[in-house]
Amino acid sequence: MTALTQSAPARNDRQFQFSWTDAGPFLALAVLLVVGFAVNPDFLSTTNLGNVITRSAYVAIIAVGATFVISSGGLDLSVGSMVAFIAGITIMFMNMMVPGLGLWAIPVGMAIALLAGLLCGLANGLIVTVGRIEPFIATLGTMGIFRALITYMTDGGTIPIDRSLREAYRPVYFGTLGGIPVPILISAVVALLGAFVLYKTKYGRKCAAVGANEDVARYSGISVIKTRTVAYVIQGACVAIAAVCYVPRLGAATPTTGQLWELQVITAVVIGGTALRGGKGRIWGTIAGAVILELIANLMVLSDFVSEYLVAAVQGVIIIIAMLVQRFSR
Amino acid sequence: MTALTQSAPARNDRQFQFSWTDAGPFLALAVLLVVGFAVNPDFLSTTNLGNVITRSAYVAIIAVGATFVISSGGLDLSVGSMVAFIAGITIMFMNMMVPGLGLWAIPVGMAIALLAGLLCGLANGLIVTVGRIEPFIATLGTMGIFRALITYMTDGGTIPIDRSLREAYRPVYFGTLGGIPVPILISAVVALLGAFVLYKTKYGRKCAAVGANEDVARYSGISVIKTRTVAYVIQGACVAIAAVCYVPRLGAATPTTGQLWELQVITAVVIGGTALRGGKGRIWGTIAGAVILELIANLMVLSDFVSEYLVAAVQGVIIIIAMLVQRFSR
Amino acid sequence: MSIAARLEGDHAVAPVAGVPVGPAVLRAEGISKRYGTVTVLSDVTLDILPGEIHAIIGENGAGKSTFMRLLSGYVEPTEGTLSMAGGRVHFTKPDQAQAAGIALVHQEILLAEALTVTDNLFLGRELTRGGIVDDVRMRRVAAAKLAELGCEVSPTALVGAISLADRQLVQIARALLDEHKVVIFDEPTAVLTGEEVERLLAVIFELKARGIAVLYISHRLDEVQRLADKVTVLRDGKMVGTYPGHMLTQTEMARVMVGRELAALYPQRQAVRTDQPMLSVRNAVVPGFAQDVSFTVHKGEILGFAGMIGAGRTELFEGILGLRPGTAVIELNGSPIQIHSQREAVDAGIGYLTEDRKGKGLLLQERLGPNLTLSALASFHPGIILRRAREAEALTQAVADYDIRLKSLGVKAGQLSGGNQQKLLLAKVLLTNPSVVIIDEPTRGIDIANKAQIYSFIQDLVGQGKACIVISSEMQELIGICDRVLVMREGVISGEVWGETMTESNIALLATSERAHVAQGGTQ
Amino acid sequence: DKKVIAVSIPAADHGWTAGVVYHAQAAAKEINAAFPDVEVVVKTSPSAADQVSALEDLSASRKLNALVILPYTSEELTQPVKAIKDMGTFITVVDRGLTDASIQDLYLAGDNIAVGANTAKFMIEKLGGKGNVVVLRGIPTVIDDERIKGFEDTIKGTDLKVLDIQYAHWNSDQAFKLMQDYLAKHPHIDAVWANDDDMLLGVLEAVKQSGRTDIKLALGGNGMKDIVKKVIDGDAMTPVETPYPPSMIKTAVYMTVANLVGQAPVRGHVKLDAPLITQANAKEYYFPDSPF
Ligand SMILES: Nc1ncnc2c1ncn2[C@@H]1O[C@H](COP(=O)(O)OP(=O)(O)OP(=O)(O)O)[C@@H](O)[C@H]1O
Ligand SMILES: Nc1ncnc2c1ncn2[C@@H]1O[C@H](COP(=O)(O)OP(=O)(O)OP(=O)(O)O)[C@@H](O)[C@H]1O
Ligand SMILES: [Mg+2]
Ligand SMILES: [Mg+2]
Repeated sequence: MTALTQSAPARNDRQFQFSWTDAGPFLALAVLLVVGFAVNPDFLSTTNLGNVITRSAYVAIIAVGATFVISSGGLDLSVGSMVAFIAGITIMFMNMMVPGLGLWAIPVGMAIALLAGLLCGLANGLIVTVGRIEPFIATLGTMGIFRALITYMTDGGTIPIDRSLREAYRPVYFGTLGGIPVPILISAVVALLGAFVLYKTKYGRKCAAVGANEDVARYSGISVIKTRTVAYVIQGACVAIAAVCYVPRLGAATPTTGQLWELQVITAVVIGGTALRGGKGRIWGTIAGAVILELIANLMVLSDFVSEYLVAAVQGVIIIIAMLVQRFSR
Repeated sequence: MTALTQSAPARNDRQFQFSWTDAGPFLALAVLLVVGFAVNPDFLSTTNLGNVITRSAYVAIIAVGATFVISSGGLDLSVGSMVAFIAGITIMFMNMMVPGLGLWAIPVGMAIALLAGLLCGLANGLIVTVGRIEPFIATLGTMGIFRALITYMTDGGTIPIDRSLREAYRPVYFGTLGGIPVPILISAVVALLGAFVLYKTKYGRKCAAVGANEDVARYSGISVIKTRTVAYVIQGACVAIAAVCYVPRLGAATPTTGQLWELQVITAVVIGGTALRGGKGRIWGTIAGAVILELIANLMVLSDFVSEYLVAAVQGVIIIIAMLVQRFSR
Repeated sequence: MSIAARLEGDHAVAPVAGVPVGPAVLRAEGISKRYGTVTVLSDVTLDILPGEIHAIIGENGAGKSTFMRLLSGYVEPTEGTLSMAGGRVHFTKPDQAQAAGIALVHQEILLAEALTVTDNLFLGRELTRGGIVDDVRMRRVAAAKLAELGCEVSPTALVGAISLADRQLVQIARALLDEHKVVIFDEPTAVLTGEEVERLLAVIFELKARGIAVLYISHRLDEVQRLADKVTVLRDGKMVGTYPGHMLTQTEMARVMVGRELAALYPQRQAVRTDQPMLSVRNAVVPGFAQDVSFTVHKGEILGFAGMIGAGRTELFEGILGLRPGTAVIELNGSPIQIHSQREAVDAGIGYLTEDRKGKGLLLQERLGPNLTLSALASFHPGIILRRAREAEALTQAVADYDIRLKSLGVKAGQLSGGNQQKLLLAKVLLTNPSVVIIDEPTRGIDIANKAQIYSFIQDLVGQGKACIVISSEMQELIGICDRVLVMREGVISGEVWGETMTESNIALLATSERAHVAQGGTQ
Repeated sequence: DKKVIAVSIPAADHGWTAGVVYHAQAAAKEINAAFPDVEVVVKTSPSAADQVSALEDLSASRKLNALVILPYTSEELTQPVKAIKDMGTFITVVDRGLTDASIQDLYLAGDNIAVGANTAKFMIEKLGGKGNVVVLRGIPTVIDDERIKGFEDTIKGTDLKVLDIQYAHWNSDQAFKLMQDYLAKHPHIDAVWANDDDMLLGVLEAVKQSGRTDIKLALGGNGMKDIVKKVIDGDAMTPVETPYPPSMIKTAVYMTVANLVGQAPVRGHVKLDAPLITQANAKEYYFPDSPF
């Protein structure tokens, strides 16, 4: 049959295919680095880039989870307040356990954070899938709930982490391993795991199928409810990891922690090339997107051109231009 | 043709059909009123209801525009900062014109507001359609831009309206016509117009078609770009009307004006029964949604059950419950 | 020497007699279409005359639909020109072609599901009165147009809620709403049954009588034979030739299409049916669609389900398989089982091939491999990691086994021709290795050569000791391959035929009349 | 080589912070013009996390001789500021003290507790020690917390009763709505305290609309020019104001420069009082050109 002989080149085609869509975010990243260097040569210093990439780690970690949620056809607006809520819970528990457990309070607290993340994600997932509520509204609701809970926990103020834990916990944000900052390593691991699950496992397939066409997924024996709920649970786990990394950076949780991160996270995912209507996810693009956002903010600080009042405008313009470049470079 | 005789029963079907989905938001509204009365009898006092409905007028007016954008398959996150920006521009122009025009500065300023709204909407629309950028990201970008512009215009402070205009302008918010507060009248007119355009004109059909299935719309000779851009322009006009009503309320524009209104607007639209994925719009449901949101906030203050820290949580829970009730009452 | 054989060598257009002759209303000259490096059509030249029914036939993937889309402005040719009434035309958008008087009824349903039937019919050309859309009048016109086609859906129903057949009729009504010079039908009858087909054919003859040119694509060669004044055959994107319709028999058409002699359409029936019940369903109820349906299919048996459109066959099985609300007492191989979702059905060894390949069968934006293994994820990829290499192998195998015609294995499912999508879907369902296979409209859109192949597949399945249920609106197909046929009418089983009582007239009678007096049963 | 002074402050997200940005930029402009060998760089940040990022960015790209910072929160900024101090930078902290006071070379603070307490004292006095009060608080942060604490501690033991206390996010719009609702809920209110003047604007509008006469006092805080003007004009409902001048940032920048280029080392703690602004002294607190 002729189709068979034709198939070999077809497969090669694919392997060597260079996709502009996939390359888009990395291209935008490269352009930004060049522009940054032109604006301020310090921009490319190891310290500065190290700082920026380390900072982008939170959003990157959360955005890996968001890539699952979005590619399965969902959306999660609650991640920002979930970070605050989980950070609060973690600190509370660590502080509570410190008299009994000493430094062991840190790993135990981390485990609790993870558990809390999984449960928060599960709650979001169930409301969206079993409750069949538009994800935008459902997670807007839980966003309010998490935010209120952290406000309640802190009595409107802050929950600082116990002094005795501070030094021991610090390396999780400030430490390096083989010269690489720990948060970068953690986010790399999360991204690798995410990419593995999304691209190499059955679950990843299901996720994309559910996002692309619910009916087809259902008729293929895939549980839409289970798949999408698991995506939210993964999101919850990612938020917990981000929260655990976040705590040592600022040493406290407050009602304003993580505010508006949800928008950054979604922006990172979309800049990375994942479509908001679901069906395909790009983990590495997402990571690039997170770094891009942080670089833009950094550039605003390093450059002196822009009035302080207009920073948000310039950021908005750059993001729109980045998306345009991506669209039309195809 | 036999079909002519057959068509009659089909039409009757529709006219007497009672749709739970359509009734959902109004039902939720009714339940809320009853609960409210149970919690605090003052809730149903004319003053209180009058205040609440008047307050909901802004969100309602903007949400009418959002119903167009969303049913055409778009989204607009910039409306909140657009209100602030247009309010700022309006006040600036009115203050500038007052020496020359006297009180005529008010209507001229209103016209300028409308023009500004149309232009802002056009900008959003073109970025989304011609630029082919995901609406979420595009309008997140312009949201930052408008917010920065108003911050810049006010130097971070406030732009108050000229004292000489204040009293003349006040009735646009505080006045009544035949006993009904002016903002309620204005929002009713906007809703009527919106319903007319969405349900009774060709453009309304195009809007729904573009939102329901872009390909089908395109193949039917409908310009997706034009239709969706016009939806954003309508949104801009609605924002301008809301801004014009807003200015007399506090007599000033500040960088915090309209903050987070976009979320309220989208929530109102979705609670009203419009699907976020596009294809159908329900103007009257949207209005009910806007009133529901304001009533929930009002109820929180009037009841004494909830700690001030937890207000956001309870609101989130109520919104989720309202959506659940709507889903499962079908 | 048959005409087909005579024309095999030279591509000359056979002289046409007995059909109206005049200046071409639409002329395609030297048309080629390439997607990247893939050539889909090459150098096609065709004259379409007014008042003529011109059939285009060819194997799956021959390029028929592409050619039609090209004539009606949905795609632009890479080379070649179109002209109308002497003047060159160039369509970049479908509405330009429509304005010029060319309407296309798509092979795949192209309607907005969230809108009503009336809205879809009038999309982009709403009737207005004083600038206000005139819903009342539109609904009246819609009802009339639909009634003409024998479609009884309410004009205010949402398209997403009506059956596939009704959607197809809505789509046809849409094309007939305005007066056109050329109306193109791309497999309009694939989802229709007897009565609707007859009505459609009558409508087409009426178009012809009004001097409108009709282009007609179908894999149902009997329709082609009844309708066509001329038959143009495409093979691999190239013109084989144009023949006068009345001079070709169905066998000849098939031979010219395929380019070789065809074996018998229906495979030799092998007696493999046993009396061992494989799947038995008792008291199945699917609210609104089926009441109290019971049946049993045995090991080695091919059981047919016949019925008119709207009889509720699809919904019955979707209900049984947990795809929509419904209740049934199910026994598989003698032991009772519960099915709440398609997953459980697949795990129990029941495969279901949906009739709606575009909406429920395939991920059109996804490549072929992931589509192929989507139902079989659990069994095909043991563990959690995907076996890409195995998947690629399976795809190569499926492409060979099912003769899926494609230009490259890297294409997306949506880029396959309709018939080849159907074959991919069949391969997908069978990859789960089910012991009971339920196939809803197995050969919808499949060309005649591949039909025979699919029939022999089904035969092979039962030969391996499986049981097979075939739901089909083509009575001949059921008669050709089934051991036994159950006929449904308005949600209940109205009768059963086998052996010599399994005739078209008996099935039709059971499917339509209130109280059929059909001698049920027969001898094996 | 120029001496670099970085000024890190919150972004202008309501009136008071806008005032801070205004005064910081004014200070930078004046000093950059007056001292050719000093460069003052002002950076605003919209959140605590962003402020930490900005500190990192500023110190990664250049050597800072001094840092003037108005921290979002004490806890969260303490470690990052310490990291900069460890590089040998002179640290001036404004308003919010760090949790480790030894980091601060110079500390210039307003007194949020006093803002609440002084307002409360005036109310007790004016209402004769009893009455119904409703309170509007801002955004859940330490500043808001301290003001409320100062107020509540002071009225303890009097017959002043807080009927209601809710967040209005330092936003005049939300304050307007909240006040409308308070008015609907409580038939008799003697006094309103909004812990920020932005909110007071909304409160006054709502009271005016209701036409109610039971409200004797509506007080704010922060020293916004519109409110100070009311005090000057002898407004009956708002006869006093508590200052919390955003200009303290300018003072801090000048003091830091003095330390850097002047001969006099400036170190230690400076606490700005929050005395009541009354009609008598209001003119001193009135800056019509400031945005706040
Ligand atoms: N967008 C596209 N990109 C690449 N190849 C395409 C595209 N569209 C169609 N093709 C290929 O063109 C060929 C002809 O497709 P077409 O749909 O015209 O076939 P057809 O004759 O209508 O077949 P069927 O009878 O199965 O409907 C197929 O091999 C198909 O895969
Ligand atoms: N959305 C709907 N609401 C109410 N009744 C419907 C709806 N869709 C179909 N029906 C009715 O349900 C019955 C079965 O529909 P359907 O046409 O799918 O059956 P079928 O036998 O599978 O036919 P086919 O598969 O050939 O289209 C018919 O009586 C039809 O009129
Ligand atoms: Mg085809
Ligand atoms: Mg069917």
